[in-house]
Amino acid sequence: MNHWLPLFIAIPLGGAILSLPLGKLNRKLPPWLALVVSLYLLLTALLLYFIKSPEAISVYRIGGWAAPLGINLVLDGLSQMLLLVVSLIACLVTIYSMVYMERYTGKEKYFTLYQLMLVGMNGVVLTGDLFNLFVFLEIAAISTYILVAFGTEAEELEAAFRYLIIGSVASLFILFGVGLVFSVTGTLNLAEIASSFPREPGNLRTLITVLFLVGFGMKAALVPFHAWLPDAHTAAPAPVSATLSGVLIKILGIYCLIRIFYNVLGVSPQLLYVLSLLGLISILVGGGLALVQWDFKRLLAYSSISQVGYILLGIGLGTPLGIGGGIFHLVNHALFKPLMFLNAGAIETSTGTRELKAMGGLAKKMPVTFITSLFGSLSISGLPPFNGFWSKLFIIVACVQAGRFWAALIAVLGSVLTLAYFLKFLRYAFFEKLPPALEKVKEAPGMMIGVTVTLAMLCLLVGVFFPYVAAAILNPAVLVVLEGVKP
Amino acid sequence: MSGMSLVVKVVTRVTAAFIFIFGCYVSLTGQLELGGGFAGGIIIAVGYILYVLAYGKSEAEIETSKEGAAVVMCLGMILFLMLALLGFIGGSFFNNFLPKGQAGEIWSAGIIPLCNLSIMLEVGAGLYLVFLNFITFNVTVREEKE
Amino acid sequence: MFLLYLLLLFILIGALIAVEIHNLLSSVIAVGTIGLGLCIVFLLLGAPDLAITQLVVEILVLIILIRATLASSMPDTYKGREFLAYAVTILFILFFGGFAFFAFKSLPPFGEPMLQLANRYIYEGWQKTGATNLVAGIMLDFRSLDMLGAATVLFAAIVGTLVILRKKGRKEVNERDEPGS
Amino acid sequence: MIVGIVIMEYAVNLFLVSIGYRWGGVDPIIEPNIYNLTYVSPLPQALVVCTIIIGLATTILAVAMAMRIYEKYGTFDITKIRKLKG
Repeated sequence: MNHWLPLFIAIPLGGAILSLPLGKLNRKLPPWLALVVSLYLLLTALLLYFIKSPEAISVYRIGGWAAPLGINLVLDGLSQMLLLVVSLIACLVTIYSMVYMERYTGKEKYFTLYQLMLVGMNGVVLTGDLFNLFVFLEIAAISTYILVAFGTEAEELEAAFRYLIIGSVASLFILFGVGLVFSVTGTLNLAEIASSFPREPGNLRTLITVLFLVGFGMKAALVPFHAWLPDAHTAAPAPVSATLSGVLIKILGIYCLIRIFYNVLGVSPQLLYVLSLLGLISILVGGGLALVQWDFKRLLAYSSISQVGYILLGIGLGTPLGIGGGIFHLVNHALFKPLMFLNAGAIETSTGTRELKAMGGLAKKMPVTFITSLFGSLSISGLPPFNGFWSKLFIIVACVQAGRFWAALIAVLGSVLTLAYFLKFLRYAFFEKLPPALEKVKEAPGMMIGVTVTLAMLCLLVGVFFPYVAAAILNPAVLVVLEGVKP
Repeated sequence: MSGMSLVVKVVTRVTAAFIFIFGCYVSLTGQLELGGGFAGGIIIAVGYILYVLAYGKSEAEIETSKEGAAVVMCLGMILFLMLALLGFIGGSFFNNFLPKGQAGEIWSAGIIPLCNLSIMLEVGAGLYLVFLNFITFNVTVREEKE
Repeated sequence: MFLLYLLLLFILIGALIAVEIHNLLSSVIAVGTIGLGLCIVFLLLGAPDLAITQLVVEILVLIILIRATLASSMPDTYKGREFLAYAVTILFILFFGGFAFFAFKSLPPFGEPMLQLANRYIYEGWQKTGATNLVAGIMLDFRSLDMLGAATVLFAAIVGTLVILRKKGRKEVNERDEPGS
Repeated sequence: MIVGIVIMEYAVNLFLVSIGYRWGGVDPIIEPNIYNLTYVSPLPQALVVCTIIIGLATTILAVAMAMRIYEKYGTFDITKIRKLKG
């Protein structure tokens, strides 16, 4: 069972490389190859839950070398949960892009890059080595820059270029931090750093903390560093923005923050305070800016910033309930935000526009998309019985328990903002009067509909069967994070 | 694009061979002395670039060499991955499954020379491919402007 | 040691020129001097492996950069940055530098690194891998996953240039079977 | 026309800054390996080879994007530049 771990990296990499020559032979092959790869990943990620207790930590030694000499792959509750989420979203998005990407040239290259992105994310989640984490982070980041620019129109190129600049600056911050950590501890293995890194506060520790915070904050698009995200999300093809918002910024940003601060360097109360403060600012700014957008992909992008703020707020509280809520919100956001982006892609495919003002009355023309959008919006706004309700409830209750009433108040306010801008989205897109230009609009193709319906059902099911999900998937992950908060 | 003057061509003919040999040498003796697949691959790519710049190539030739370079690049990458997977079958991912040999000889260090070889193929062909793309892209831009 | 500081100064001046100069081509050439200076610094620090990699990478980057610069035929227009931006930049550098200066005091001093892991590599490495070049042994045997990762990054970037320099990004409307734009 | 060039130049400047910064960022990793009694520590060198390669990858990608942007803004209508707002 341990032997499955490197395959999470090797299989998508093999798929990515094979896609190029196969695409030359037959243009139909690469999508199916990508589908097989992502189905395999999903199945193994699910099977891991049945053959291994999620609390147990399994370690795989690359090349048979023991920890400080070689690189380890480590699987614990948190990484297991994220593997499942990543594979699920990747599988659904692959099915969706088989239809959606018809409008672009160079389809096989798209699938190559998509699988390279998967390699990067799986590697980041699995690795137990600081420098290796950086390398995988770069794989994921570089393939994302290209995917954002996939249409090679001026707008997309500019967004991708901005993303590239900000992303490489962030990478340099992280690399600088990695170098500092290495020169202090003399090792790169995460577990060894955790035991030998000096616990007492000092200038060096502060510097390293700030470097990692800024670097991963840029990758996660927290508010002072969020400038790239709306452009990139708007410009990218819909499946890419779904992955970008659903899993990528969380893996590259939030997961790395959690892993490095909670499990390796150790957290201090000041750091927790800063994290939750950043979360609050993100909630407010993201929500407020989303309210004034008329381009619906851009609206969704700002909404992403706001929801990432919730995750960070929950994690920054440092209490079991808060961390549970934060991580649960991470999973939920990985379900409903891709749903919304894929719906947006479906609408864009059918109507050919992204302007909210130019559409309306689509509820009759695209009934399935309307229902799934309704599900997604209600879920993201935190209405029962959908999954978003539980996680937001947890975060707010945890705020109150921790005695931060103003934080709870802002969280509630953010929730209201979320509801407001999604009502705006629903109203202008689906109700109102049908503009004459859109008389001939048809429902999106069947495969795209199937994917969105699946995601919407998942949102509902996770909300209804919440206790089982929490027991099976969430608790082991929360336990891992809580390790770091213990004094 | 056309080639350069006769002097450049003659000098290139002599030096390009040396560059190729040096690139192969650097990558294949990576386990003994300095160098390795990356450096060797880039040296080989630079050698090809020099050759192309000196002699010039027609559009059609560029297209065919693009195809070839892409295939070689994928081949190198697959070889690297296959080495890792062979080690995986023999025990663990990237297991050094070949005999280690006497340190200091050409055939020593197990899979390291093979890894270097595959990286050399990937990097050399890939960067040559990138260069060819830059050339052809420039041509199209100029045509659009005129 | 003196030579090292001289070279570092040289690199610093090169970097300043590269950022501040108006002509794009000169700027690219200044980048080249930085890279070559860095190559010699690596050599002085006892890292010939790095030096050779840096050298060839620098040559390739220069070829590509000059290619791009010549192709885009950029005039020398330069819009000066505003004073405020300069002030903020300098303040930030001063603040960050001062902070880093104090932080670096608690690092192990230059030339006396933490050696327990390095010694294990040095004493056991070549026997276990059979490679006399320790760097190659570490790159491709102990930490081969890093190397696979780096090769993959390069692979991604190469595919990326192919994607970005495609002649046409989207298909025409009549090439698709779906309705819409 | 001028606006497009300024954007391009701005971008390339930033990009050069990022190159310049990268070497600064790499240097601390190399520091620990000087003047060891017998050998320098080989581990940081192995890491820096990886970072050099990653830097090369980022650079070629950035150049490709910059050229494409230049092509778009050099030949297309200038009033459409800066479509994206922060």
